[in-house]
Amino acid sequence: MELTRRGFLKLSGAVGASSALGLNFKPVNAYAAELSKSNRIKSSKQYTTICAYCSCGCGLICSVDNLTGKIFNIEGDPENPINEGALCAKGAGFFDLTEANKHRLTKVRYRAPYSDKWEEKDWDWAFSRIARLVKDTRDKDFVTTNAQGRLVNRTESIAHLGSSNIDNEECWLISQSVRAMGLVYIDHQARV
Amino acid sequence: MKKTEYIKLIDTTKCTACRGCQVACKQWNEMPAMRTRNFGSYQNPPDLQWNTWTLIRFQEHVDKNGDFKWLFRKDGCMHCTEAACIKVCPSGALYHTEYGTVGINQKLCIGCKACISACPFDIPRFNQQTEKIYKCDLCYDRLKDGQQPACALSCPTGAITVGEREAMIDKAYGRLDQLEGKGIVYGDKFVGGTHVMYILSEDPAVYDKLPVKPRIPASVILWKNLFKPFTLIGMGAVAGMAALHYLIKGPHEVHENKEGDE
Amino acid sequence: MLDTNEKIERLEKIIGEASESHPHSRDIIHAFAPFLLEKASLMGSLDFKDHRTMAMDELQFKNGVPLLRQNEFSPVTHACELIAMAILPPLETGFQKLSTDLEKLRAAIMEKKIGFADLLVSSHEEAGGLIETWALHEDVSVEAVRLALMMVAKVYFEKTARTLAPLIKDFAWDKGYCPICGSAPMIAKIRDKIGTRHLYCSQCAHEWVFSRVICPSCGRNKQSSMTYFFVDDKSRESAFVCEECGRYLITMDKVSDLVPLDADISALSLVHLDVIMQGKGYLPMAACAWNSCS
Amino acid sequence: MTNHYIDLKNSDVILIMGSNAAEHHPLAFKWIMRAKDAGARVIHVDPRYTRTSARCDYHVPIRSGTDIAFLGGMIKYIIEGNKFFRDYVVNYTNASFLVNPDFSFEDGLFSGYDAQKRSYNKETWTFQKDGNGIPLKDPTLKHPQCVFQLLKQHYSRYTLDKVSSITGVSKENLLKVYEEYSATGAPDKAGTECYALGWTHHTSGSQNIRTMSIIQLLLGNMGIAGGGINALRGEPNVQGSTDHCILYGNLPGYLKMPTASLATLEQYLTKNTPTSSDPQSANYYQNYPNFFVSWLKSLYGDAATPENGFGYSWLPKLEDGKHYSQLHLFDRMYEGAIKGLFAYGTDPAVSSPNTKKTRKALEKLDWLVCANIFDNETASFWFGPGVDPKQVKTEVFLLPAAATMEKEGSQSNSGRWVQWKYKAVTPPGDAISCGDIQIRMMDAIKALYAKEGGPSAEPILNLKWNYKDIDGNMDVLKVSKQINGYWEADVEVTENGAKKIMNKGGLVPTFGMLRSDGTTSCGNWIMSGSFGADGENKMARRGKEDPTGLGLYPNWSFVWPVNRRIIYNRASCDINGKPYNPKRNILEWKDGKWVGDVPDGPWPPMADKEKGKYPFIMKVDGVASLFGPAMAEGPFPEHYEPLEGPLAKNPLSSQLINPTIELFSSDLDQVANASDKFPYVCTTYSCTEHWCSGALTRWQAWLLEMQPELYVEISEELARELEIANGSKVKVSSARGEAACIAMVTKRFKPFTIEGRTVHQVGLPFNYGWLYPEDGSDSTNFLTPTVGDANTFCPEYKAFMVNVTRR
Amino acid sequence: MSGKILNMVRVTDPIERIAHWLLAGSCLFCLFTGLGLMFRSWDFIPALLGGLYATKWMHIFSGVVFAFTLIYAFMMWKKDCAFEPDDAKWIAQGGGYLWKTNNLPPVYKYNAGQKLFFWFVVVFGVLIVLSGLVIWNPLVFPTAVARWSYALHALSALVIGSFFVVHLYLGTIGNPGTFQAMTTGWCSKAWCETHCPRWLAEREKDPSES
Repeated sequence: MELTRRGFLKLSGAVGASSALGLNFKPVNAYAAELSKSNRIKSSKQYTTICAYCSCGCGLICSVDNLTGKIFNIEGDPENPINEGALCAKGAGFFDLTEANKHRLTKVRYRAPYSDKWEEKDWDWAFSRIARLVKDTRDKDFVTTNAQGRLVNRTESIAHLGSSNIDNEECWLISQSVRAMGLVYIDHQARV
Repeated sequence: MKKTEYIKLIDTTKCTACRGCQVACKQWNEMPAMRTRNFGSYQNPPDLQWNTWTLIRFQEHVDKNGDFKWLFRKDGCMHCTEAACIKVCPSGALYHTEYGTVGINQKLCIGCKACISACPFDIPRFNQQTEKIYKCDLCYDRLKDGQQPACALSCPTGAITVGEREAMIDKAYGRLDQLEGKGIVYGDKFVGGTHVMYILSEDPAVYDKLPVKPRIPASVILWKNLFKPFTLIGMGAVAGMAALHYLIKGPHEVHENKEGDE
Repeated sequence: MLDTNEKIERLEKIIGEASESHPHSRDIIHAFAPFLLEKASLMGSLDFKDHRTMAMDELQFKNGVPLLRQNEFSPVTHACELIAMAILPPLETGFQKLSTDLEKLRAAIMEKKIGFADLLVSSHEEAGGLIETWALHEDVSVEAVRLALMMVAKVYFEKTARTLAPLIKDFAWDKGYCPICGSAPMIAKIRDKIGTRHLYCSQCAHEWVFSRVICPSCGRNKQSSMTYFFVDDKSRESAFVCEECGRYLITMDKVSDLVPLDADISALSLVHLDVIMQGKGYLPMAACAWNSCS
Repeated sequence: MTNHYIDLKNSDVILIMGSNAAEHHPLAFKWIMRAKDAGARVIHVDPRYTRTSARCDYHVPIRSGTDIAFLGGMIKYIIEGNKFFRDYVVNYTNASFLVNPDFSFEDGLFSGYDAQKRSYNKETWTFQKDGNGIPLKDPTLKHPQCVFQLLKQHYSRYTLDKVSSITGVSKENLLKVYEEYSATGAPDKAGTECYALGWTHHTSGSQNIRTMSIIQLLLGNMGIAGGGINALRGEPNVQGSTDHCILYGNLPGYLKMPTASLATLEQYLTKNTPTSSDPQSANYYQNYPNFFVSWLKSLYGDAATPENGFGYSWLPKLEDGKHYSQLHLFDRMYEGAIKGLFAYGTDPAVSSPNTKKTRKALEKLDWLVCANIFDNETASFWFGPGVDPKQVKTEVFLLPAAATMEKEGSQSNSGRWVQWKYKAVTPPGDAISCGDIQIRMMDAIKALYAKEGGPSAEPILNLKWNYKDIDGNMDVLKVSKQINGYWEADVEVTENGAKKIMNKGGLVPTFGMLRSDGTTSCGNWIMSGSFGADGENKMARRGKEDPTGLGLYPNWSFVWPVNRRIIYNRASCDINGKPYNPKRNILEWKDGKWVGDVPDGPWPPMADKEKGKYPFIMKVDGVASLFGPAMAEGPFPEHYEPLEGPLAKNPLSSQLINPTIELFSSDLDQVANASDKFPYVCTTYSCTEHWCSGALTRWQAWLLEMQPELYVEISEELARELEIANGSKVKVSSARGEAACIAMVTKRFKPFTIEGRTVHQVGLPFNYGWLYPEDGSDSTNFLTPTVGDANTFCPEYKAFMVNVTRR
Repeated sequence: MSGKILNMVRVTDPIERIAHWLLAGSCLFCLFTGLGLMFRSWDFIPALLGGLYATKWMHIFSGVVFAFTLIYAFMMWKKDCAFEPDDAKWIAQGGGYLWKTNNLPPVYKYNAGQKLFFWFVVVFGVLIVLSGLVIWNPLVFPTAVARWSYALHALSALVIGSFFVVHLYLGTIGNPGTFQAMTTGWCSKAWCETHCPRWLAEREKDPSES
């Protein structure tokens, strides 16, 4: 891309040194200094993503404040040929799906048998407990051969309702792992 | 200092009532949502409220040759040039902005509610707690920052567009040709021309809560153009006559008991 | 379309509003204002054709070769003189400090002692040398010559770009440098309803659409290494920065079509962002008179 | 979709039937409006006048569940009016094939029906073949036994009067739609159909779509720009989740799930690899073994060796003829046979049919693992209305998941565009992505089995599961590349003449190179090619070039298969490769190669007798099926009444309901067909402001404010009859349950005249649940029956019988 | 309390005076704040009273006071202000204020002008109170009613305002010796002869009456 460096006339020296052209940079420097001092200069990053409502696949651009790490604006991705930057009512309200919506789940919740309230747990406890339940249930009801004596290796007492609201990679991981566990009752809302 | 006048054109023939504008308006102005009930229509909230400045009105209509039409109209302040609300507002809370729209300065509003009955379109709404009037101000703060109003920005079908006055009027009449004359432009023929204009697919009389010939109510004209000046003139004149009477006729003296005089 | 004096009128309005809303840059704006108004009128009055650059080679253009680079470029000399004569007086009013030098320069050009045209052609280094000799020869300051030269080049290329723009109207261009003169962008605007990014060329003021998630300077597209700095409640004052190549581009975000806009005036009124960005160690994508003058 | 969203702008006539595009696919509707602005006609056929109808040219009301009758009438109109595209039909469909003489159809049943098993024995549904297995054809389409004549004869019974009497559509409206849509039979005209759940939510849902396919084939609309059949699907990644197959009956890439009778890999492969002796039929599925073995290699990695049949024996085998869909799942759960349930990003307690049965079934679970971004009625079923937590033994885990903008990955829209998403922010609090959840859970399970062993532990231990990055989180690129496929060994490949060595660990550039000897592994063959050999992630491409100008955008993201934007696009050209419609030229055979969209295979057009191939390369005979024996209920779609309909007798035959649907018989599966206790036809749908079960949108105050609670839309005539005032409280009840809601009296529903008598239709949205808003309404699916489509078990939400009473 | 101190006559008792001043005071204050509300240019009024919002509420409160006192005053003075046939003659001659007349009909307690003033204030008072109530919360009433009550309110203010000026003039400098009727309550006998001869005559005949 060297082609573009050849600006016709390169003036050396940084902005602000106003001596040569006689430009008065004093108020500009003052304003710049004041802006940075009262840290009114924010910085953000922009990421492209895809809407999670209907299957049109409209492109979105999320602006994330570097300081707080939170999304502060979501708009249509102007280059996405499907929506060309426009969004529908739900898409425009996509911001309400981020953590700005106080109803978002943030803690692992657990309900003990016959209990009438949620308890908060941590991930490790949850995964070890779930693994235990899966193993016990699978081992107890595992069907190695069917009535005609054929090898079937089925786990009929565990079912998986996956989701068409998660990414392809996640769907594939679910599909592979439930097949490995021998599940046959596998479905999700694509059918519903 | 007069800047370019803007007009918001609402093309109801393109509107699919997705109500993105209702959400965008509340999002930008940070207006809370209320717990509404379903009262037998898609239209919700049921009417403009102090926290709902724009509202899609749903209307089921059978036209003259029996075809069913489902009409959607985005209701909200029409930003009249001759604004009845500005005329009656005692505190100057309602005023004409440099873009020709009707701005509202909440601080000045004393909650006298005179504008509510004066408005030919019945737009301003009152909030009991804050005792203030609320209505669409065509995103005056966004216009000052050179941005489009939030509803125009959010409209996916391009039914809501904002632009410079003459250009938008031409665009509106241009759109009529596209509709082979089946559309009607509403908004430039009364109250000095409104800064919110419609392209309607049916006759204005059909749309509910849309006046066919809106104008400043006669009561307001009588009140503000006649009685208001005459209060001063009247009292002034009478005071003047009294003074004259005093100077010419002098006080009406009491006559010392001349019997039979009276 | 607006005719020339309507355009000048609109430019005056923009200048007025800009100096009102950006008081800190008022002096800088007023320094360039007379020149910019003269440029606007020149756009209407100037009429010169450089037949060699009329034709456009589609294949080269598709491979990213800008119009003026496709074949040998030689400026129309009499046009340069004409431009110089027209823009030096407003520059004198704008830049008091250099007005004497500029007057001498104008005299020198009248007597054909200085030929701007050949300078536009010379490469980078030669240009530097030529300017020194002229400056010495006419004993004027180097900055004055440079400023005059830049402004002449600016007017010349803007007019060329206007005449050539129809040629490339319906061809896709996805490069970060100008499709007409190949220079880097001076300022960018992101529109509000459909958030496309429009880049303005620093040399010929041509405007073209470019992706928001690719760096115009180095072409990389790693979204996590591109940052937008902005003043907290002023979305129109922001700057796009590519951490990989260390370049920044002043950007006006969420600009609607409601308010007419002039790229030069906007760049001048946002020069405080140049100060901030260069303070953070980034380099501008394009060197302009006001952001890298010494 | 065969085409994609942007392609809608290229159509001349768009039939929106079985969809409410303006409300549920606004951006698709934008493209439909672009077509309308360019002069296209847009027709909306729907039981109810909706916001879509408001913007279409006209609306045709139709009774729910009678789409096949409506379309059957159009087939009759097209054939008898000679409006079909003869050249296309003869060359590109099996219209000319001669059918087995024993095949027959009378009084609603095809030959080979077994009433006990409620299924067909399909031997008679075959073609007559010559000596070396090539189907006999009569290109003149005159032979009485050719598919075309059988089709004509089959739909001759769908007269205007009969169709009008079944569907409730007036004869003028029928003729108006038939006339306008069949005009797209002309070569230079393109007609397309947009459907959604309105068509799939029926007992004969698949056949609805089959009927439209027949129409599109007769009119030559398949494979052309602005044509095809476009499913506007509801979920963001529904296409991706079905491609990667979280489905009981398929493996990633729509490979068939092994059944008990196929004990060995060879038996499985011979059964599932179609063979065709017609040299001109590409019969692409002959490469089935390459795809299946490569998938096994991706599942078990090095443990899958030729010796152990690549781990085929470890795979679970379905019981032959038995099904495991969501309907069967909850049926078994209700019987107490299912102890544990995973429910990721879904809310069956609202969206599954027959909610009372579903929620009772949930109470029988030992444990339930949910992963969601918001709490919903499924995770909190144990304190739902009428449930005493103290009686419910289920152990419930509600895991906080990351939303779409909090994780990197790819998502496929229903136009098969697989677009890459970047991670904008980290998820809030402890939330992690579903992928991380699955990885860390499977690690824990693998660890337990490694420690304690257990029945058939090999598949779990041998599962290839190395998809973590250095700090233990899911590395999405590793997963994506494994889906694309690797070379498992150094392999020599001849590529257009040149020999090349593909070294181990490299990325497979396209599924054409997959092999069945275990030297390649590929998680999903249709996604192979999503990465270039140089590792370039084609899903993340953002190229804006559109050389054809028809909105194909070949360099934007990746489209499976092999970036082909319009499926069966070879059918857009005549047999010599010249496009039928030069104005919309997506593909052309020019000097020895295809130019335009990625063609359906490199072979020359069909006219070239030795190297040329028929256009429909995935079909075993290479041509599209007017006669489709693969369907469970018959090669030609036949109108059957819904499971629970208003009529006691099917006007077209004595076969009232779809003979091959599976009937569920638990105590909560009552059905009340043509009963006067439930006299009104009812349908369910969503609304713009909410999305599916509302589990995401009910938590958003501004959306909830616009659609706060459940309502039933009833016609003014019915309201007058039942003295129900607009906005008043009413109760809608069916044989299975009831839903309290608000009456919305409207002109948008009109009573139908069915078989001479007035039948009213009502409709409710299904976006509400008891959890939030607290004083809101509950699930509509208390009303819907547990019955599904014969082929896909997609539940019949759209046609059942209810009663409406004041509350 | 004898009625004959130094040739003076008690014309008003304290209740009357209190009622009068309450009525007049509230009416005046209403007028004052009303004008402050009506004319934005008169911003000294809200400035004086602590803002327009405060002015509004003051206007409302004084309005309420005015309403009640008006009723009381009406009950009190309606008998004396009932029109008599002679009043027409009195009016015809302009009550002797405009030109010299000599056959004015003898006035009982209040002359026709005062009666007119009374009835105008009562009628327009009622109107202004009613329209004031509507204006206070217009949302309760149909739009037409709300709109016209503003106009009616302004009209009544105009009328009451004008009559007030006349009353002020005639009650003070226009008729010397009158003002104390409403301050001390005593007027000179001569005053009574001029202004209310018949009432005076009647009083002298029957001093028991207070």
